[in-house]
Amino acid sequence: MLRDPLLPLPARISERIDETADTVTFHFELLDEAERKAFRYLPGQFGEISAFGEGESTFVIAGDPAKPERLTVTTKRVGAHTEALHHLYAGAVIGFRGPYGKAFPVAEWKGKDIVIAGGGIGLAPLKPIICHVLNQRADYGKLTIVYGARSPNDLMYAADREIWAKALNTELVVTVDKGDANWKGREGFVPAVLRATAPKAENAVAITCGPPIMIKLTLPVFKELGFPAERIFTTLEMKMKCGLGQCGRCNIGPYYVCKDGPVFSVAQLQQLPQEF
Amino acid sequence: MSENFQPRIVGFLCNWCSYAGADLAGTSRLKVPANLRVVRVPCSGRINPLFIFKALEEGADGVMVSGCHPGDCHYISGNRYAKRKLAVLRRLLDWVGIEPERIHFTWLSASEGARYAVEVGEFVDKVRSLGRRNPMARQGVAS
Amino acid sequence: MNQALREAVKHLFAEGKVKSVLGYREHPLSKAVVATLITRPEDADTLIFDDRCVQNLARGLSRDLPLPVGIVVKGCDGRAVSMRITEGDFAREQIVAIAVACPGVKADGKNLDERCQRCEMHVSPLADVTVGDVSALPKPEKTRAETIAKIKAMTPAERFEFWQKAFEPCTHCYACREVCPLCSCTVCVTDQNSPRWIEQTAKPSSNLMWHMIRAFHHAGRCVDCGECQRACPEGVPMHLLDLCLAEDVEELFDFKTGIKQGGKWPFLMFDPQDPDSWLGGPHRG
Amino acid sequence: MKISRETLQAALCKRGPVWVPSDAGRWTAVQALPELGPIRPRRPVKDLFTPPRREIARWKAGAGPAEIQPAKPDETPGSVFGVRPCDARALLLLDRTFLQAPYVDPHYKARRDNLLLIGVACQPGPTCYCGVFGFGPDDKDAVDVMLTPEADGFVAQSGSPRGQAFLATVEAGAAVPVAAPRPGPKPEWWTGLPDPKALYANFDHPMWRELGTSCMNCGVCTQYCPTCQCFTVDDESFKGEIQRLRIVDNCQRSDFTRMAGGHNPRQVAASRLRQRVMHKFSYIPTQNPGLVGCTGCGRCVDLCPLDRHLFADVFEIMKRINQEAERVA
Repeated sequence: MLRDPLLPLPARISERIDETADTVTFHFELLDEAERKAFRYLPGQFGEISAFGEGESTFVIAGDPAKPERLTVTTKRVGAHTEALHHLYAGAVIGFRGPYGKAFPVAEWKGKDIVIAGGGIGLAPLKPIICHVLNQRADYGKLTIVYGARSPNDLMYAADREIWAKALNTELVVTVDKGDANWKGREGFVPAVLRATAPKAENAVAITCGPPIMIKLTLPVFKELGFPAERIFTTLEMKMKCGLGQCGRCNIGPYYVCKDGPVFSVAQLQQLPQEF
Repeated sequence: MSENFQPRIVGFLCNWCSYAGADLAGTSRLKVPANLRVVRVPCSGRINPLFIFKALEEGADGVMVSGCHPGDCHYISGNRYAKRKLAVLRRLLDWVGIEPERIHFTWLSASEGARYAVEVGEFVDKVRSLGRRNPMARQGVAS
Repeated sequence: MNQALREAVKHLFAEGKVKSVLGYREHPLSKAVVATLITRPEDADTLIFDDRCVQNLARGLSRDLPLPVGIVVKGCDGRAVSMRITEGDFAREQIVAIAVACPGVKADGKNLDERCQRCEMHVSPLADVTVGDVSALPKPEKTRAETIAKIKAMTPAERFEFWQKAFEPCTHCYACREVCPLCSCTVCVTDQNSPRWIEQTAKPSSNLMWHMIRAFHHAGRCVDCGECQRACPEGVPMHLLDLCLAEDVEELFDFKTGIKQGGKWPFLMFDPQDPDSWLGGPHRG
Repeated sequence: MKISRETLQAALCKRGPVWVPSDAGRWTAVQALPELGPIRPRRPVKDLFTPPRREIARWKAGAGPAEIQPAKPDETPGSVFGVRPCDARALLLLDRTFLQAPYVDPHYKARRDNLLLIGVACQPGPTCYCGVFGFGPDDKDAVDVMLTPEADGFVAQSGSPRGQAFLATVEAGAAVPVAAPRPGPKPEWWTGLPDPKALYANFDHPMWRELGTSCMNCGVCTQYCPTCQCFTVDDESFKGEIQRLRIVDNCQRSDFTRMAGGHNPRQVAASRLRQRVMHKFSYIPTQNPGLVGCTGCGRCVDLCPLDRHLFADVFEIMKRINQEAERVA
């Protein structure tokens, strides 16, 4: 029998990590063994998470694509549904359906340098790329990660960052807008720090994600550094309810972000109406 | 509706007078019917008519609202605004066919524990005497 | 009428009293009367007013329009504009009311609308310019009391039954809200989801909840333009409930919406003499 | 062939529930075929296939994951009597959304597979404009059987193999010559469909803003549109009973695209009106050559509280765009 594509699969939270005051990362596993074993996803794809009884919302899968049994989402508390999610702890059952959307074309990036600029919770969709590159280290050139947050308390993925900092041929630059008494790292906004880091654009791709204002200011820096629009990628956030291209709300012009995105190159975005 | 019918009542009590009055009734070991579930609000003026509609929709048979005596409001005049809102609310309920007697309003000070017990008792009896459940109460998720 | 209206509007533009005017025009293709915003005096020649001008344009007022904005108002529309000024949506000087003598409109193209049959306000109480002959306007054929008498006569159980049936076709499209000139909440209670006061889908409980809240929010604010009911694609008689409450508000607070400029909405004030009897006992029957 | 009302009624009732438009214009299951009004009913037939409130699953709060009960698609065979060509054509558009692999909606599919569409030719009203889209009031292309009312029954033609098979099972009346299809009505000002690419090229035209001032975004046009399919997914609960629902939604609501964080790409009224026009007359035709997101049923014209004629508006836009283009040339 046909399965209703809107029907969520039950999954159990295996670990909850409170990243910041309003951001929580959940690791979870699908309960059904066959489904769990068959599940695969690619960096940049997303899924719909349900806190049962409170509806659904869309999150990018922020885990390691090489370990698809362990799914991860990072959620920020902004509305009724995420509020409900944040009341859940390890052992609780949530709903999941996915993966949806087009992934980052990581296979096409083989042999290239990878430059990642992320801000705040915008690091979540970029994490699978980092995991993927580090898993297949020999396939890619230098990995540069510029990650910024508002304050030291707003930095996410502390454990992951420790691993990335020690990874081979990887440069991790962490910055905060404003440090505190204990902060010994860099201060400054992502675009400025990116400019100072100056990764080379030759044979490299750039990926950015973060708050709209950060993306807006980061794109010119990439341009300055010599990245053509075809080699700068970002992932868009739009309200989505189905993830299937049916509910009709996430379109930009004739394209649905859930089906034709959420990953777009800047060259593609330039062709679209500015309605996002 | 039988004599055993136990109406469900939601009470919105103001923090400064009425809730303290209810507390006094408790500490004085007065008998207060268990039909009342109390929600403490900062002021009777804070009671949005939505609260009362929602209580009725979720199955309350009656709603008791209580605030400080006129002139005693902690926020000077919140209870007087409440009076105007509730006056219209009672009439609205009447127009849509829900007995306005299901809404009981009373001024109650922190020292009136005994009167609190009496008022609650009388209100429960009155709701019981209406002879039917609140027609607005939902029956299930799809109703 | 049309000529006088156009002259009046051109005059307002010439004197610099308005930067834009909200009015009615006949759509050149569909021939239906639609709302229009004109910003150039020469476009005044597209403006019309006749018994097809059923919409209440007060809803279209917004501070994003080139201000001061002129608005063509019938009696009920003018009350709505007046109420919006009272509520502080606009400053008086941002609005220029172009009052037209309105003998009533015909939504079906043949008969006078029910709302117009009981109209006591054929000319807007808010009028900076008046167009048309105000001396020859009809007297009301019906009263509000007559309209709501049938509800009054029912027992509580009958009333409940009546409204359950009346609200049953409601699909929660909220067209009634969108056309109401006084539905001005930034986030409507129907769109709040934390908590969710009104469930999104149509069912007896959510239908009643929506229409009760709608009526309550309009108590003392409804100007009896009846647009909600006209807009309703399912013909739900929700305006009847507004009328019932308008009667109560007049009786309790001696307040008639949008007639007098200035003053306060009765829920934003109180009188220490407000009687306690408001809160006790059945008030009817 | 000719078919009497009684024969048809018996055959349809034998098949299962017969859905017909009620007096209030909603689709209800009945035992006897009603007299239909001259024109399309108020509610489009999509209600039967993609209902405004459709359960996805239900469960009890606190219950284990195994107790999530998916809703069962309704596979009861039956028929829909009184489908008008405009509504039937709209289903072809909905098929494109709900039957396209890999995400097939089993509920929609079950209804499509099991309900026989019995069309009845209509008498177009003053706001109908199906002729614009190349079909008429007795078009049989999207229904299984098309009936043309006669004094004592109907003249039936099959529109699909399924319809042909059904007609083969009923007692055949006299064979009668089939009249030529009637042309659909067109507004007198109509001169041709707007060019989807030209429309899209004028995404930022100031005209949209002007049009926005005379639209209140009430969304009635979308709710009654036979081709609109947008929905939202949400839960409703009462005392521990929870339903996961797919609920009708519409692009005219300001909430439609507003994200939990507050950002809303279609914040202003004009952008939502533009979305509706673009979706129907540009996006759908661009991606599916030959299709348009409108079937000319005219409900949006009839029901608009502001008496707008969306199609006339599109036309006016195109006229102005063309004039401007000429002036430049």
